[in-house]
Amino acid sequence: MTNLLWTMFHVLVFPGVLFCVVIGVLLAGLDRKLVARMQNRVGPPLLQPWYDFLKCCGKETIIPRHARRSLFLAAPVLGFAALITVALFVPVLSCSTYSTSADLVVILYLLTVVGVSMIVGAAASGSPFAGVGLSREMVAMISYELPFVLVILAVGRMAGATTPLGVTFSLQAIVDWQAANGSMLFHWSMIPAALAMLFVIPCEIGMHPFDIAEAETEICEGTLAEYSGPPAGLFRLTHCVKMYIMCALFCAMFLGGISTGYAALDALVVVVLSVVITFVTMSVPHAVCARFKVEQVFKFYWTVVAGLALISLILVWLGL
Amino acid sequence: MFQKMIDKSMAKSPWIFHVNAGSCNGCDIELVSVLTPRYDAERLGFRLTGTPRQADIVVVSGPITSQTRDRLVRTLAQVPEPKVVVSLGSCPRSGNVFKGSYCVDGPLEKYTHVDVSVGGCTPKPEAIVAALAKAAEILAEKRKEMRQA
Amino acid sequence: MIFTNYLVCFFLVVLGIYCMVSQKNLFKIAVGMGLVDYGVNLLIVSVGFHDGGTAPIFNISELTRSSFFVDPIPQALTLTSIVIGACTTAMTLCLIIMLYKQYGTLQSDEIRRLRG
Amino acid sequence: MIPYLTKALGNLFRAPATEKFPKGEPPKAAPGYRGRIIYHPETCVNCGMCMRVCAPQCMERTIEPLPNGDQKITLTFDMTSCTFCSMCADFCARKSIELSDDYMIVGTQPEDFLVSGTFIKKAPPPKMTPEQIAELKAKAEAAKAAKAAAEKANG
Amino acid sequence: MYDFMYHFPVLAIMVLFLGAFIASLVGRRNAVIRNAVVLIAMVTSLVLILSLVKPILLEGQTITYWLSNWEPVGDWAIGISLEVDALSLFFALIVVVAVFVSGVYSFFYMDRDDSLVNYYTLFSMLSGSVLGLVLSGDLFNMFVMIEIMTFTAVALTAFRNTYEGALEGAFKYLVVGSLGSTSVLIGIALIYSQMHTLNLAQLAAMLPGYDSPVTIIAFAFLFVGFGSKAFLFPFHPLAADAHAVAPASISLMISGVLTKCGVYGIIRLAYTVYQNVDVNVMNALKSVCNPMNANFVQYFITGVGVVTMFICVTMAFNQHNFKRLLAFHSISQVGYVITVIGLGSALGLSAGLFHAMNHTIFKGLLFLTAGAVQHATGSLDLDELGGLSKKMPGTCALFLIGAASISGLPPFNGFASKWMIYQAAFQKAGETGNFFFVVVCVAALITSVLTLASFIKVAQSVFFGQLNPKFAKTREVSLGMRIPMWILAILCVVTGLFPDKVQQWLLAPATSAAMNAAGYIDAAMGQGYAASFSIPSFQPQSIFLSGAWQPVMWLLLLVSVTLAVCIVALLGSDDKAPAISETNTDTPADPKYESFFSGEASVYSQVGGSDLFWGFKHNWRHYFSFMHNWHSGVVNDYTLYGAAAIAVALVLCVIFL
Repeated sequence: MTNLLWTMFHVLVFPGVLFCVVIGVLLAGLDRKLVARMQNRVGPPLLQPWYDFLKCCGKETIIPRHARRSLFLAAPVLGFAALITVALFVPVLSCSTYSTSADLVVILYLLTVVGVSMIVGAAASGSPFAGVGLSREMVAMISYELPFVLVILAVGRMAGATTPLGVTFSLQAIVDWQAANGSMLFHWSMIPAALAMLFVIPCEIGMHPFDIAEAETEICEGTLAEYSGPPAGLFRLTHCVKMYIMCALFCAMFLGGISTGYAALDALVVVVLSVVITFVTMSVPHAVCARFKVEQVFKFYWTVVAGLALISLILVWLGL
Repeated sequence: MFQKMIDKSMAKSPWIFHVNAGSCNGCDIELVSVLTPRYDAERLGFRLTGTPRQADIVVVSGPITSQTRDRLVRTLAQVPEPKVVVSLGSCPRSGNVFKGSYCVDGPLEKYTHVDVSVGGCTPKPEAIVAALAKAAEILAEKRKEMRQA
Repeated sequence: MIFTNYLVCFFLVVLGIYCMVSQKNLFKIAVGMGLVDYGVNLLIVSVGFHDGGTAPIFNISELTRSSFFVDPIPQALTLTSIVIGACTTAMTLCLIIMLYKQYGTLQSDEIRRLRG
Repeated sequence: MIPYLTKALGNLFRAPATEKFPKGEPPKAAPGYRGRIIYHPETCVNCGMCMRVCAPQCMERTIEPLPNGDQKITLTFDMTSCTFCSMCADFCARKSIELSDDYMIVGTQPEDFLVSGTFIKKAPPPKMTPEQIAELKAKAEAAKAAKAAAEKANG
Repeated sequence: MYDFMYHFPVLAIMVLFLGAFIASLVGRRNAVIRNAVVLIAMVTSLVLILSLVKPILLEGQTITYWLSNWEPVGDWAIGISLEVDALSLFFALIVVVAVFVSGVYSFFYMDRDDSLVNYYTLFSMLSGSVLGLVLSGDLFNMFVMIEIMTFTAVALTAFRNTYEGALEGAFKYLVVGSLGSTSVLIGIALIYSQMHTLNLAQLAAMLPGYDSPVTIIAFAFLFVGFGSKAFLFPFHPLAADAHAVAPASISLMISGVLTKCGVYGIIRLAYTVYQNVDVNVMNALKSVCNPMNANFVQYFITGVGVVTMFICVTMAFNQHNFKRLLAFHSISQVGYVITVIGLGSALGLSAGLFHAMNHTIFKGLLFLTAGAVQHATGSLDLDELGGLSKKMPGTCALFLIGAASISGLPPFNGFASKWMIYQAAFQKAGETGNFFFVVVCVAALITSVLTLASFIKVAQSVFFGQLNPKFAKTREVSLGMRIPMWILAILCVVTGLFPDKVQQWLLAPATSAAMNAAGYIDAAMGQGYAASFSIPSFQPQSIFLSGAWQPVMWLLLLVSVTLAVCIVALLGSDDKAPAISETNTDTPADPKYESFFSGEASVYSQVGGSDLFWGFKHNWRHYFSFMHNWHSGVVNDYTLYGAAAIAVALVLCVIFL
């Protein structure tokens, strides 16, 4: 009985819904504020994403005639649930609740489930704008998948070179390895992989320069064209929480070594680190460059970013 | 308690959907300039959305020409319930200099109840910000009425 | 092992494959398939012959003057393979007839609706 | 790419260039800004030039005859159909229309946009009846005769 | 108990052939009897094989059945034998289940066709021959079964000969298929010339130590022959043409079962008969004689697998026909299986077998949904279909389960086997330190994303979006068609949730049986036979994984998180707020529920088919146009590719082995 309670606690509070939502909302709010400040304007209050979510909850949900009711309403919940499950697996620096029950490949596929839930939601809404949005979301997914996979293999190989198997995908093993001999970022051969991962984060979340799927100016909010009320709010919340998850994943994979005494302080360190990562990877590109065209995103990721990741994979492979 | 938070947050994050019912683009430019650093409507939580489905405030600009009339009516119907209609500039309210022409189909009042309107042939951005702020309050009240009803 | 048999088999198979690849007329392709089949059947039969060989069921002790003969098993295999060759040719011809009825031509260049 | 980057990062440490408007009071408009119309009814003579010259016909005039022949004229300007071209102000001989620099023309009810003014226009003196004309004529001749006599007297 | 089971393998095969014979006799006049006969044949073979599971899979016995009792005389195999060990039973299970499901499906699917007698005769002959191939222990017997299988498959592909392109697809399949079978025959002839026996067990004993170029050439021929049956790289256009035109239940049989026979042939060839894939077997044999170079065989098989996998997925990307797209995907999944089998490690083989089983299940499900769509609407063109999920909700749900499991989304079985595949590929890379296997692992991951992309394209252009007015009056297919689909769907989910149970009961015995050549030989030829030929006895390799994956735990988390989210959502909206407004059909003209068209009245504008994924296709347009021309559709070209494949395989084998 106790571990059921403990599970509920984990799911609902610490690495689960409450923690992720709070940190996610703060990160998103901070991101919008920083972008505004970089454009020399005041920018919304810090809790703006929370107000957006609450306002969406207050609105009425319209289900269009061509939409499939059950799938239309289930898609956001499925996406959010899969995302929180990823949150449970990502170790917060040293301690993690369930990181033994899954590894990087599972996390990769759970993030695909989150993307697919948005795509299924768009398909179920039956609007042509959503159709175009869904095809762009898929192209974005294909484009960031190659570098993301190369980074995972590089990290797996680096952390697992000594294990009998020659490779490890389990995040716990990666974090322990970093605790033993210095976090991954300080090994020079891993720096291209870290850079590639920093590039992957905005495309995975769909932040401004790469948000070809929800380009409100081009295809009227793309995948969310038909969503109003609580489902739309939940999709936006998933968007914010995903920011936190990706930063936490980056910290776990590349900055795992640093760990203070106990969990609470670790969580704080992760939050600070993810603020820095958000600023570097999402706010600056958002303020500085315009939105990419669809095939530019694909070409950019499969040549530049994949090349970076490949360099570090080869370096790690040669045992450096 | 949660409902009160929602009502408060309605006023804090109203999203705008701009319908151009045949306007001469003077008011459209002014509306977009509201989001620039100088006037920065985003401080109050405003955000321009692409679809009426996610809109709270519908800003209509231009005399309702016969071509845009059906599209306007259809778009206004597609906005989810607690919605506020703002008429931008003098054209929607009265048709300005185009009043009485064969292709202008009368003031906006004929199609929906206009909550807030901004006078001025291209009103100043501050006027638009003031109007939007008032519209946000009306939105919160509408949500409260809807909840009580 | 008669070396000429293997040479003939080799040529038969190669010619058959060349015919299947180069000829545009469907009948000629069927002929090519037949050629390949005969080449292989000849190969299997000629595999059985060893000068001084015998069927695998006799062991050394019972060898008598009359027990020297060609290994019967490949011949059994060839029989089945000939039957199979016949069925293949029969089915090819049926398909060609119906294709002609439907497409009105025997050139394999025209019969290419499924592509890409 | 890089110049924007330096500009953006520089902005981070500068104060944002946003007005405090909804918090503070609205900034003043530029001098000579054509804003809301101010109507001085007392100088108006109801000549109708402004209505004739206004493109969007935003004026409305209602005239009520008073018992003593005067007219109570109210002139209302509809701000929502006015284009603020100030033609009416230029053509008004009496300078009774003036465009102020108040640009905050925001309202929810239609009345917020109506600027109106009423004045009473004296009726012209009543038309003279034939007897009054004859009487006046007689008075005029008498005055002329008296003046002729006076000239003769001091001749 | 043992001797009672002894006759089951041959009985299972004979029942199906007998069913074919009786059905053709009796079925001409009366349809019910014909269906009954076929059904009885299928059910009995299913029961027979299932009853064999306990002794063979769980207790690890091996049944060797010498036809007409020709026991080996003086340790020399004379007669034809059926040898059923865990590996062949594993494949037999897949075959029998697929046959049963597709048989039940075709009772309802083929109701609009005529001359069904021929259909059912050919169908049960096909299933009988496939079962025969999987259980047989004699090489020539396998060849005969391959021939019957090819004939019946060709005839069934051309069954609906009025269908546009059916005859053409069947003809191409026959011509190039016969080329493949001939290369198997040549291989058998060459082996017989050296070994003078065709019994698999005896060959397995004598071949590894035998050092002569002829057996190497025979290996090349046999590999290409079985590869052509599994539609590997140069033979894949055949499958695309055959599937696109065959009835759905037959395309299930072809893609689910025929390809598995090709895979079974390759596994038997590489693991048991030649034993040249396993590196430690090679080292063990090194002391005795110079065995084949196992590394090359691994690279060769894995290379063919990767090329097949990648080309077929990209070819599937801009297809217009639903079934043709599924065909290309089924070959790319077979490419996955072959890639992992070529690795030679125990984990690799068990991942391959697991994926083979999963592939039959979810590919069968997808083909049956394609059949249902064709049965209901009559067209399979992705560009004109659309919005069918309103009219056919059951089929749409089934399609989603199938698509989710083929693209490897976590709760389904596709993910479990793909996860093992990545583990095996990268573990092999880690062990040998060779970068080639990293490329293999990356290619596998990218192919999985491309599979996901093309199935989202199919979902959007067939089931979601707006309904084409042309198909306005489509109705859901009959329940009889949906029950087999539901069986497959439930199998999909079950194997996805309990992969460790599947691994323990099905995969471990099958893998150890495949690797345990010595056991295979001793079962057939008597104890000690393998030792006499110094075949290394089998040390079971332990399978340990470099990551962790407990699906049940994951599912528990997902359920609890969904509960949490629902609580939050319910908190938000109370009853008075208009929670969800239903589309009331009484006011059809109410624009509120029209989808947003930037104001326009919503006319029919379906976004689907070829106008999806513009960004990706634009970047790869040169590659796609080259591939489009390369698949020219002319019979001669395909035969040329086949012949070229044989030539390349020969040259490579002779150089490296």
